Amino acid sequence: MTIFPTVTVAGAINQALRSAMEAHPKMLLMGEDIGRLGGVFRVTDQLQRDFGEDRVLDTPLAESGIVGTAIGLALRGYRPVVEIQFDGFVFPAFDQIVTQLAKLHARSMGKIRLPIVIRIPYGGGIGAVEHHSESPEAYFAHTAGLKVVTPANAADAYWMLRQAIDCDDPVVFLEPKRRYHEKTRLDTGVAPGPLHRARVVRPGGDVTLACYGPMVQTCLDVAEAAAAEHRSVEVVDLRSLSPLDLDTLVESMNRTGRMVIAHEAPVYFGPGAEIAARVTERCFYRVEAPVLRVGGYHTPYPPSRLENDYLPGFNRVLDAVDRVLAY
Amino acid sequence: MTIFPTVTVAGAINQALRSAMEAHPKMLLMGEDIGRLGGVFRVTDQLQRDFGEDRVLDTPLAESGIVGTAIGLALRGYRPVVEIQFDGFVFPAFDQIVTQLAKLHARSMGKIRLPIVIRIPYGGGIGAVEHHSESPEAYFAHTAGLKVVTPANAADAYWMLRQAIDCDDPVVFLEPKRRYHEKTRLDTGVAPGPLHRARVVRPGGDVTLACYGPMVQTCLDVAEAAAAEHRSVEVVDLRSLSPLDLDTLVESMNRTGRMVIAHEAPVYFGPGAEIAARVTERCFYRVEAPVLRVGGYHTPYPPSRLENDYLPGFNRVLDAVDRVLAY
Amino acid sequence: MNVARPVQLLTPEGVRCEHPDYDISIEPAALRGLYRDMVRTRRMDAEGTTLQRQGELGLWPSSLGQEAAQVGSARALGDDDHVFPSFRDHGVVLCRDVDPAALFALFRGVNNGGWDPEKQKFHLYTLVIGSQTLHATGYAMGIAKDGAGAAVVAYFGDGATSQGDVNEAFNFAAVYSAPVVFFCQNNQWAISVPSERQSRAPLYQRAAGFGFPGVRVDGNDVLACLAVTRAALERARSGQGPTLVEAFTYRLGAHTTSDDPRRYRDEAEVAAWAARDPILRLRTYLLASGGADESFLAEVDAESEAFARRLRAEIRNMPAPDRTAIFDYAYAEGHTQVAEERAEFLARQSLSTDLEDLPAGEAR
Amino acid sequence: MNVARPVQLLTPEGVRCEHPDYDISIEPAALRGLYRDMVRTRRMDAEGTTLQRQGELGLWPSSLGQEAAQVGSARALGDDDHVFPSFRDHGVVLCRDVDPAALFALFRGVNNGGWDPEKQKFHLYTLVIGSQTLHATGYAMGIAKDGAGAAVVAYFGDGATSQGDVNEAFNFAAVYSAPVVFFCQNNQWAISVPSERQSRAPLYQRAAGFGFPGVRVDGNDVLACLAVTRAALERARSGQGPTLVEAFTYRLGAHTTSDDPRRYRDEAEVAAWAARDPILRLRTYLLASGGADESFLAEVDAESEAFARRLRAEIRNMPAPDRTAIFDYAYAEGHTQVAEERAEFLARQSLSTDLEDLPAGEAR
Ligand SMILES: Cc1ncc(C[n+]2csc(CCOP(=O)(O)OP(=O)(O)O)c2C)c(N)n1
Ligand SMILES: Cc1ncc(C[n+]2csc(CCOP(=O)(O)OP(=O)(O)O)c2C)c(N)n1
Ligand SMILES: [Mg+2]
Ligand SMILES: [Mg+2]
Repeated sequence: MTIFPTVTVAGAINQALRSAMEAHPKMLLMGEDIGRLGGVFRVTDQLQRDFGEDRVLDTPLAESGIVGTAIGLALRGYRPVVEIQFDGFVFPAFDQIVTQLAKLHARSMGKIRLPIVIRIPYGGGIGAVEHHSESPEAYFAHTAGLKVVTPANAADAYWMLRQAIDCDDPVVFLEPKRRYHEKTRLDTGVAPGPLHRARVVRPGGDVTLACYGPMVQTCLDVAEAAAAEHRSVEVVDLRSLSPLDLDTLVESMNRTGRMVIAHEAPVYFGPGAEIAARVTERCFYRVEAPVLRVGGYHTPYPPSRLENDYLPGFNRVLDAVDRVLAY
Repeated sequence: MTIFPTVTVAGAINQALRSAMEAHPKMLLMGEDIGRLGGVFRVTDQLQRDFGEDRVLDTPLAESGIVGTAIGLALRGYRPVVEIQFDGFVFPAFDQIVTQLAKLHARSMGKIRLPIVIRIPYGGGIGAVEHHSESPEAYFAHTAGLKVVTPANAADAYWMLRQAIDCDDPVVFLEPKRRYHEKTRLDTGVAPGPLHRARVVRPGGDVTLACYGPMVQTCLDVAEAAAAEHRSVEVVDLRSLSPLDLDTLVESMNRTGRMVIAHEAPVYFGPGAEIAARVTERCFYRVEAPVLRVGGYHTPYPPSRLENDYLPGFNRVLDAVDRVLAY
Repeated sequence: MNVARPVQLLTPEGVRCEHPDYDISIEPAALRGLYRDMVRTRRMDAEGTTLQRQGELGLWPSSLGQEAAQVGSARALGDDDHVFPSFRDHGVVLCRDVDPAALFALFRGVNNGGWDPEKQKFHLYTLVIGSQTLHATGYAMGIAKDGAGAAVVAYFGDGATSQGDVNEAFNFAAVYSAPVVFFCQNNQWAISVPSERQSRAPLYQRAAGFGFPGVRVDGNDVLACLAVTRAALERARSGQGPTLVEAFTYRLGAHTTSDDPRRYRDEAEVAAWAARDPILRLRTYLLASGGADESFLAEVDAESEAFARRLRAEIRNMPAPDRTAIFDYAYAEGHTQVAEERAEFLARQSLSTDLEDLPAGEAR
Repeated sequence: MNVARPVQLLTPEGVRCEHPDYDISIEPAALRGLYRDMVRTRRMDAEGTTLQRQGELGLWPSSLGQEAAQVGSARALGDDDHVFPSFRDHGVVLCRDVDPAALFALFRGVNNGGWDPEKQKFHLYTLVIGSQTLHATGYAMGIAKDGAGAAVVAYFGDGATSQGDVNEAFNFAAVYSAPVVFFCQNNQWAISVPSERQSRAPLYQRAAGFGFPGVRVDGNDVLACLAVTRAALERARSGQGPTLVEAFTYRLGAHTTSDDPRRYRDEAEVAAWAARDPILRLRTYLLASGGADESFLAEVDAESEAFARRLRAEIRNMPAPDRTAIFDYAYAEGHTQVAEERAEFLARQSLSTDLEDLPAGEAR
């Protein structure tokens, strides 16, 4: 049996970018400080050195400009992978993303394809200053024309990014920055499955705990703790928010009858609402409790000394598991 | 008994702006073409003539600039009411709205107040070209720090706008443009209730039909038609999306046990999801059917000759009412 | 402020004049071609307004008065050059041989852009003011990477220059020395806002602050527009980077068919500009220089009339769009939830029309 | 390209020189004040870096090398003038008498801005690059409406000039003749991107394209920064509109404590700029001109040291923020769902610490 090497999430993304650059001669990397510096998280380390300034572009400091010119490059046949330096800085590009990137395929009745990936390190928990800890995924998932995915571990980071780059639709690729340094084994030979498929990462029978990105490890910890109290928690890593793999969730819910959804994004009008509404509808005669949501509050992300209170941590998730089981 | 005059929704907004300008000497109007022209919908007709160019500003064509300078003016003690010409053109201002306008009160720990209203004519059904028919409310409702309201008739348009202008929080005020020319009686003497309160606009006992803005009249028509088939539909006009008046919905749901939510915004990660999730949780032992949602599809808004197929019209809403009753 | 005189090669009276930096030598046949293009553009534009009045189109933005700017610049384009239009560039549509019916289909609400942008080398109309300037710049960056000797023209209006995107495009184009020509039709109005309220400096001067040249050209002089754009394109193709061309012209009509310009501007101003008609100017010169005679003019008129007639018939008989188009183009590679919505849509109504009649709004 | 020499009133060698357009007559006491401000700024900045290394702060962006630009411009401000800073303007913080502990609280993660912007006439730091330039412009428009003879200074960096917002601010300011001074500290780096890659033209030239003057000043010359900003503020207050001041300086330190500039720039370049130290320059002049003696310098050093010591103690003992602050400032007039969340928060944990240990990231 081959033992595959372990890599970090950040390292896996770097590897994915490197191998995709080799596979796609028209692929480009664009972003602020991604070249010489290798990105503020070093995710693009050495890529400019190895692929040149013509393919790895340190852009001017203007997110709308980055996404807008990436669209133009894609129209010319290029395949740009754009880095937004932090979650909170994607908003200057929001207009280009929502009114142009997401709509051009439909606007042209299918004649235009925009195979653009927008990589965004997202989420909190790194003790950062304002705008560096946000979870904007609901804005993108609500936007027709975009696909939205997020890996939770290094192997998924590698493969999902490769698949996102291969995809002819624009993909918002959300990277759980507080997990950048966590490691898993990576087999670069075989993809672990399709891009938009959810995955049961821990089977269980009493309650389904749906999550994605940075929350997956937290939820696995919760499941472990709950097991000690003889509660069997099934953890589902959604991996894709748009489209959603409802079938996997429904199958799980039909077994457990109970579901908790955990994410860092604010609960209010947030991702969990869509999942709760759909799962409740699909499993109506099977639900034994309302689908409970745990997530950020409807408040601006707080200063970092308060983020552990704001973020849905171990305790709040476990608490929701207890509550849903109490129905 | 006084008979109050009838006014159109657009006329009521004009009156509200006029009387608020008289009440608040520091109030300003800002936007593209709102002065000489009186706005592309004539909503600000004559206001520049009567209040001068110093208080009614025809701005340069730059939405981020408009909202950004409005923030500065508010910091200086002014009370700007900003017009975005069409729903689809709010996105260039999205960064200023989400990272600045929504957060400055929190950022300053309450020292800054930004009493800014952003008026946006929204929704479809007017046979317009692209970007002129969108319903972006979910983006704003998901954004902590903003309030989001939308009137469905002229009396509410008048009063809710007056209340929004009086409010010290930033308010996104969504105007149902396809209802601009519909009339109701308007009593400018007495406010019909608080800004963020939902209203039962037609009582009923079999099913609750929740809606807002342009869909309220559609839902009233559905209720009327359903009555002919001896189905008693209660129509609730939400009026406010952030905050939500859950109590009114829960009270209704506890009576009917069934709910349909209708809005023009895309269903996917849309407003109905939040309402469905909350109502289901609050009324869990009372729900007799899943909360059903009717709204736009997860596709870019189509060309106008297809918009009647895209928009949730009379038939689709009635259909959902039938379906929810069939559980 | 020091403002340069616009480049002119044909006076408003239709007399050829010289310019130290720009010259053009042009055959009578080519001159006649420009004239034909402009007349056709005007006729098509009039048809758009008429069809809107008759309810065949939802909206029409008139290009009246801007024919020289559009045709002059478009005829400077080489076969490999690419165009990123705004939403009023009907003259460029014609010059790029885009099917005019595809353009009318957009304003009829049949689609949001029916032609193939890559095949026509003419991107879709962009309604979010200024956005396309960044696409044009990116496309030009791609041309440079390809080492292709081609260039891009981005069209936009005076109002668009206030948008952040347009300024970001100027900067990206300068930084990457992208082969793009920014062609700004300063028609002096952005709906109701006159250009002197949109900006304090003459627009062509904006370019210098980003490190590339800007030039103001008489936008009602088709020869000057052709010469200046041609020079800018050559500069771009030879690796010297972007140029901003400000074509100083005038929007003679309403902003769109929904607009009533009497609310905000003087008839006298309009009349003064109507007297500087770009088509009249070329006609005078053509006749005076012997480049064409009255019979040619009549022939062009007849031909344009026939063209408009054919177009009108085609628009009137244009089939309704396929209703599943709503779902079919949302994603290139499909989307589970959209597929479900599509199936539900088909199942629910088996393609019967939704009964509700939505009121049609007038203003937009 | 024709680039103006930066305005200079003190040579790098510390010798007074003349400039035809700007002059300054300044008392020795005021000179000593500028010196004290700069030394204090540098000392405070060093303390920020130290405290970050010790884990007391999450992040610190160093102002090292930019003291003259910050102090010179800030000391030009009148009492009624208002400042909109970026995020590295620690020298301006000190000159505006903002409590330095409030600033450190931000980088400690205790709050996102603890001072009262209106009282201090100093807005909160803004981390979304360039956004504050629009706020500054709007504020200045308000001043003009009030008829108040005051002005606004907006601080931002060379990188910020690429943002759409900054260019929109330039345009709004010009169109409304707003009394705002755009003070750009061109420290030649935006993280790892050198300013010549950020823009093709010298930044001060950007202003002309929007219709207002731009001037480049030696950003390491505190007298020149003072004189040029003072003139720009006077121009603004007297209704002549905005000015762009480009202070040509250098970021001697890392971008922030998370950054490693050795990955992208030459030590030699840094060394060359270190030799042009703004504090050294003024010190040389002060001593040579008899404006101060060694004992004054020692006194300033001691005083700054004491200041840093007090500050350090204060930061170390700074109480943790109130946990309900998360909810208390989301809305001015309350929000039902937030109130519910707050109640649930209080009920659920009765203020016990969440057990989960989140890994602290290094890079940000
Ligand atoms: C981002 C955005 N904001 C507002 C509008 C509404 N709008 C359509 S055209 C127009 C004026 C455009 O003026 P200009 O750029 O001069 O072009 P012109 O109409 O004169 O051709 C406006 C404000 C829009 N389409 N996009
Ligand atoms: C909109 C936005 N994009 C990206 C960033 C990340 N970022 C922080 S500082 C910085 C560079 C700023 O450069 P400059 O404007 O020259 O200011 P300086 O750091 O030199 O003071 C970047 C890219 C940000 N804060 N905001
Ligand atoms: Mg115009
Ligand atoms: Mg800098």
